[in-house]
Amino acid sequence: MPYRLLRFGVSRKHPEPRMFTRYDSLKAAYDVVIIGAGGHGLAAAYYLARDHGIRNVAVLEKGYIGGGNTGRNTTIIRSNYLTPEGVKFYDESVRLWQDLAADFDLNLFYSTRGHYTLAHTDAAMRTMRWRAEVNKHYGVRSEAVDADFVKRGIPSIDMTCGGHAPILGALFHAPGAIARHDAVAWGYGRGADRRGVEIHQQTEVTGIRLKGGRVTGVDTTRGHIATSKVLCAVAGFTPRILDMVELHTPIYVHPLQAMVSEPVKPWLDPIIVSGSLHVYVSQSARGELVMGASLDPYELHATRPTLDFVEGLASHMLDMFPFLSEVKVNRQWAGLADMTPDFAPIMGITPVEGFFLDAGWGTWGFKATPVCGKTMSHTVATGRNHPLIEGFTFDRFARYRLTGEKGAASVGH
Amino acid sequence: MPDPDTCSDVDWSAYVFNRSGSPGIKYEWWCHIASGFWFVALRDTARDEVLATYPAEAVRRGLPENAS
Amino acid sequence: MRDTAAGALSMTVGGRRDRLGLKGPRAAEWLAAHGIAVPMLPNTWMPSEAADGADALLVARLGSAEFFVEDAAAGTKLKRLATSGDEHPPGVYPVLREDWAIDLGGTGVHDVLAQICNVNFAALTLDSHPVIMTLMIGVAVLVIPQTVAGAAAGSGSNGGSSGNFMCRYRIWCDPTFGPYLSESLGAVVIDCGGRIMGDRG
Amino acid sequence: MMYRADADAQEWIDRAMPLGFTFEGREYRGYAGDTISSALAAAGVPYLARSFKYHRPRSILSFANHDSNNLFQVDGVPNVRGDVTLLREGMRVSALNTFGGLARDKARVLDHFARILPVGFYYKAFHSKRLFPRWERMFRRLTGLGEVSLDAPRQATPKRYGFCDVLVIGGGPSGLSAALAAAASGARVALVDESLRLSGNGAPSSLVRAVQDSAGINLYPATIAAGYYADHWVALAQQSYLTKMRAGAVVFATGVIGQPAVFRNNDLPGVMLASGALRLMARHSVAPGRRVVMLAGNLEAYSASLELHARGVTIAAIVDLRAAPESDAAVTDCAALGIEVLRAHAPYEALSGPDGTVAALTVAPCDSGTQVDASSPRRIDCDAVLMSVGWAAATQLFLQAGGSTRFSEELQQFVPRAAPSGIFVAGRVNGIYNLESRLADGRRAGVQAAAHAGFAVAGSAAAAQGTAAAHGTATAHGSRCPSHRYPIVDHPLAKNFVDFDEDLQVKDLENAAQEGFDSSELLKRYSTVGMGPSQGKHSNMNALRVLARYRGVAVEELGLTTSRPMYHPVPLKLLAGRSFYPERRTPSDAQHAALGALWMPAGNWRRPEYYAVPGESRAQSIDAEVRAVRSSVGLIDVGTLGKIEIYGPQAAELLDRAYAGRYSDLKVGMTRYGLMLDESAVIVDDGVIARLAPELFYFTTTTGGSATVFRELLRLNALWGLDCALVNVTGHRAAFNFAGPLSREILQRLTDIDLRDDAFPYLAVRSGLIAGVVARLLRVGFVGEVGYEIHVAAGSGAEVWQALHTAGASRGLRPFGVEAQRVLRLEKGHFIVGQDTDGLTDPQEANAMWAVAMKKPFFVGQRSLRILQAREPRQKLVGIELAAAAPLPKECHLVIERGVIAGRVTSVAHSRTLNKSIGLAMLSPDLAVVGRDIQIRVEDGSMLAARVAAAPFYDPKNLRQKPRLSA
Repeated sequence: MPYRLLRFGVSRKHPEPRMFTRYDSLKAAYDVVIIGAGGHGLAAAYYLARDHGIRNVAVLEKGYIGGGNTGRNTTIIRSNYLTPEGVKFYDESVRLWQDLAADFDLNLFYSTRGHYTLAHTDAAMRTMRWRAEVNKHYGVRSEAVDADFVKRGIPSIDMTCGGHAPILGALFHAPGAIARHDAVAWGYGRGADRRGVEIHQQTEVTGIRLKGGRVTGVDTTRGHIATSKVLCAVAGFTPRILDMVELHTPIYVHPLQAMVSEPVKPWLDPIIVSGSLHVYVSQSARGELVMGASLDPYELHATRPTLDFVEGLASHMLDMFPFLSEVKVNRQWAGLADMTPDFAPIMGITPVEGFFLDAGWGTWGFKATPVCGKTMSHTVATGRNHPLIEGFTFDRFARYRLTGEKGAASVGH
Repeated sequence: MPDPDTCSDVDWSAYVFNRSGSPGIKYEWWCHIASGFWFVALRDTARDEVLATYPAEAVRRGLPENAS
Repeated sequence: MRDTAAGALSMTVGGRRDRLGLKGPRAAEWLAAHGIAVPMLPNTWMPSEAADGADALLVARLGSAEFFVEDAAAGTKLKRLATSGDEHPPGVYPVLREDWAIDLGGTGVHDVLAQICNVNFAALTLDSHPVIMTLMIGVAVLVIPQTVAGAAAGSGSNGGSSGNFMCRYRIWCDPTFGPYLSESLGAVVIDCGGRIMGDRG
Repeated sequence: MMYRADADAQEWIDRAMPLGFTFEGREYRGYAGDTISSALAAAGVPYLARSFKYHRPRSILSFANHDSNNLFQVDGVPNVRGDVTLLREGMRVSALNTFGGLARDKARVLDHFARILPVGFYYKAFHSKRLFPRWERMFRRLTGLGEVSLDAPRQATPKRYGFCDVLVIGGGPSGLSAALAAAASGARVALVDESLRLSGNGAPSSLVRAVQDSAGINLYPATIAAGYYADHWVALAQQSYLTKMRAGAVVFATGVIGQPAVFRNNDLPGVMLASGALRLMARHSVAPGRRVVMLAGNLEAYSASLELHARGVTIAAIVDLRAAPESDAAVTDCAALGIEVLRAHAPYEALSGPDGTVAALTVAPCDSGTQVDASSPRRIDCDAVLMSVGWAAATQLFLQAGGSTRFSEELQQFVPRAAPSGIFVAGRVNGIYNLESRLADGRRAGVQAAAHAGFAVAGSAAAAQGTAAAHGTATAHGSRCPSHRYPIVDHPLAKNFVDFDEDLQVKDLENAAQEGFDSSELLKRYSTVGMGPSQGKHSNMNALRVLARYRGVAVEELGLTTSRPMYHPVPLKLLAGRSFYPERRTPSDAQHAALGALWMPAGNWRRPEYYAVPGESRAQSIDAEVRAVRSSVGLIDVGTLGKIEIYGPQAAELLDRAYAGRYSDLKVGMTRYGLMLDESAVIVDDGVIARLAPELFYFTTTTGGSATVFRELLRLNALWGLDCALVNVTGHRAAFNFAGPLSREILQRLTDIDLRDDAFPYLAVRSGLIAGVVARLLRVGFVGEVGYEIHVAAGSGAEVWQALHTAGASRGLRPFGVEAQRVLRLEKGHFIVGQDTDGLTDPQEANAMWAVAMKKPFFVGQRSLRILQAREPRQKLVGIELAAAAPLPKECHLVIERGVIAGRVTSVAHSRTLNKSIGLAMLSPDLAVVGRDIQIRVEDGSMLAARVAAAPFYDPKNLRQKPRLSA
């Protein structure tokens, strides 16, 4: 046992300070208002305070810290994307992830487990090769591997997937990792809080005031705030905020569901994804199998679970791992995903001066948490898009310059 | 759909890509897969409740904008 | 089919009967002109007596202007129609119907259907002669429930627990899905204690 | 110490049928009708499990399918719930997550480290980059419960759809009377109950019988309502199958869940819920102990004492947290029996004996807030402590259904506030405890539910006046308050457990709140309270009480965390069912198999990749197939292509708008390539469009695109309202491509159609008979030779394939598969949509502008394409060549120019015909110049030299389709 735990034994009172300060009221004005106290919003606040010296910041959250997609995703972290823009961006994120626990002095259970994206058709195999080659070009450790490699890496898997979808090979991405999702929000939140950032939970934004195309303030359920800079980091709710500033984007919202099994002794080390079977699965430190699939098929702004989802996912899980027949599903849930036509995010400055967007996070937002904080804090502080987000700008659709990430992100994770 | 011959490039790209992503009561195209029958449904995308359905002809007779 | 439908649960792959698909604004007219009466309502069917008094044609109306006609097992009417050689006038379009057909009937047929389809067949009202287009284990199908000749005509629900007569279902699907549907459905039928009968046309 | 009591008429066990089984390797005996836990308890096994975190000995708590400390490994199956799993002869049962067995579990030392393992301790240490991996390995050894055996077989269980008018969940008094009332209204009722037998749970046996005899009620005993889904769809998990029940209305008579008192060592084996003890006694005749202490917070404690006393159990004392009990017969009866009742007393600490089970309880005076005066606690020796201090309403499914609740201070439980349409609540979950009232509330809910489902009858008056109860003005008739407001006792040495799944003590929750996790959601996420296998069924309520006290707010202010399926965990096998995989086969599938086809998936089709010939390697076979097409004739099944007919006066108009090319001017009897774009000008599909008559077109789509293209065309037609109609004949027609220099000559012998060039030129379409079968012939050049696409009715597909194959056999015909076709079309420079193009490729980039009629007034994608034409394309699709000797790059290897990604190889193959390697590549425009040298990087990082070349590579002038070359 590490010594640092001994203090809990010796001290009569619980020696831990409060992580997040409770503020009774909002200030009249802030330099920056961040909408959304999820991982992205808190990370941006953290780096604004730490790297840019901007501490007069309010993070407004209509629910509770990390209660949105940060706490609902399946915690997979990877950088094996398809486009150069994507690969560079997520690779920087993975780099930041590695030092986050030390930064925060908080254990995030960041666990590098290796990530297999299974290919069941030669078309899929081509895409895996494409991704592997682009990844390697930017120094990301990915390889297109054959069936034998898969069999060695995941000895328990049924290589024929129940005879329905034989595994031809995979994209193996060694840096693929999982982390304790809530802790990431808490770590960024605590770090921001300690640097003077105010986190206001149960505070909903009801309007954004503009004057001459610039942001002048924010209305909330707890009163008005004056500010000239607003960062919108509310994946799943982005369109509602965009309506407040009359901006239009291609973002459409679909639920994304997931489910978790009862804990069983760890038997699955790597993270497994199958595009054809619409499954991704990893085993958490608690021994639960954390399972996800593709988006719900149509627009919906509610997190209701569906039976079809668990049926389909269970069936495909057993195709890969027939011996799990008796393992029980404990709980299913859903989050709301901001989808974009090219499966890439929409980030940075917008036509509304002072309104910054961190959106379009579809099914791939968690892994990008640190790099979004970095790049968006830079963008907010300087008013210029960070070089790493040039491929994700708001105006790319008007310019017919989409970023073709679809091949890597669909059932991505 | 804006008139392709008269509208600006910006208006057209907005038509092609942008959509109203907020929850609300919207017209949507739905297809009954087994019969291939297309119809338009008025659905509350906040509560996933279909409030009314119309045959495709109704669209040509004109439904509000976002029937796309 | 009678013996199979009236008694024990069984499935028969329905073989190749003559079929005719027609679409177009004047399809109904054309059928009438050739002595084939058509149902008034979409998604309903009716038996249409052939002139020679042979087994009735099955005439289903799939839409306002779409029809599906199947001859009886030994029927000749459609063959003669096909070879009669008269051209289809404008507004009448023949539709190739190479459907795969399956007959399902007997006690417990609804237990089988409940495992492959989300339609509550037990609650159908047969005297309205419904035609159902739905999905069965992932395949688009056309389904027509028929009371077995001789059995009490269906009034209200066609049984379930209180049913006092047998009901048989004729199921059509895209022929390229046929082998899959037959095999999968057959497995369920056997699980439910039924038999698979040979092709009896 | 528990033991088997004397036989009782009502017991569920069959003493005539003993069953042998082993636990932790030792042999035991139980009876048929026992569950694993009841048999072990009856056998006097002191404890059944080790707890999750501290590995403390644990035994039965609730005996109601939420005892996370009654999970076992049974015959290789993990996490089997022993309290509800029937015993079978020969079962091999062992405890979970022990190190060296249940008795001498090495991990039990963790119990002594509890002080330095506070809530969330794992966030506070172990994260040095260097050491984490080692810590993590340790964690992964310690966590998890049962073990999956990797060789267990797949179990395919059936799933079925169910239908009913009224679904009643819960087989207690209110559920039974609801079912009966609904059935009486004429509704078809389904009644679901968890327990192994429909015992009525205190209902009059006459009522149970009435329900069992009712024709209108289908019983689902031993069934778990696992989750509520939209539109009254409820997943019912049975032993061996899942029923997906669609109901017209749902009645939740889900009852209440006994809640533990929280005091030091309240987790000792022998400390259990009174409700659980009663179940054990009534069903399995297992007594909780010989001398028990009853903790009372409500009236049920007294009636429970009487029941147990009647079965020979000595009640050492009733320790009532309250100053005074109700004035009720049960109370006076207990007094009459001389049972000592200590009022305003609270349990302070349970003490364990040598075998680790409870041996005594110390109690102390307390006030109404359960603050104890521990100055001189009194010790009461006992071998069991039973808790009847309160209940938590089983509102999980009701909340899933969209119901809302409020916390009733009067009842100290959550009760329904508002119910969505078609959802009704009855009985104790409504806060109604008196039996008569529960029966009445059930009738009320049953009538209302039936009425909602369309079975209104006289008595809807009763329904109306009943509604009040459903909305929570209910009171606990006959019982002042069924639940104590704070059955939680502090102790300086803690070990007073709130959550038995996760080993959480009172201080853990207080400390989590102190760290800022002071909302119910954050508390749950940080402390993991309620996240174990029992999903908080006995911990959430007390955790809220602790948090409310800490924050000095009312429980109502905190609210419950979101409720999600599953109510009880459900095995993957039940959810998966048989799992069906629709597969399509072309009409000549059997012929391919007979010819040795090796299959590859194409969407849900299976297609021959190539035909294996004994003595040939894969490559040799594919080469031979290519050679046959180039030198004599080849035959390929292209029946998987989408096939669509469109007819009507405006058929041409629809095609002109939907496709990029022009078809209004296509002559009858001719075909034209069709390129389909989406509105952003991205290529989405292609095919060949034939005009059979002025108002009749027949055309093909890609194999993958057939369904979506047809659907989109239907939509566009509906949207535009043109006078034409579409028919998808993809599966109703077989199609083959018969191609090669000898194709015409051989085919002519099979058909009455004049195949001579002047009669049937390139790109023409004709109808006639082939081998006596009505056929459509399209003269195509996809593989670069004279070729005929032959389309016939599916029913004739097999015989036509056979006829063609036979006709060509003597002339060197080979059937060829997808691989050979890829090479052939590549030699011809044809791209494949989706392989050579990607999700963003427009016609300029694909060099396909020749297939686009920009002058048309409108087509899908035209306007966007105009915008794109105004700017330099990002990339260009071009041909590339490599020296024959050079190793072959793979598809999707990158083209690198000065260290920068400048494109990718989209198709590549070695062409024996041309004796070189050829391919297509998507290149940045500056490289896309014929003759330009490029570098291709392969896996190992080495570079291959290639050169941009003009495509087509084979027969660039298309002479083979010209008359003068034809045979």
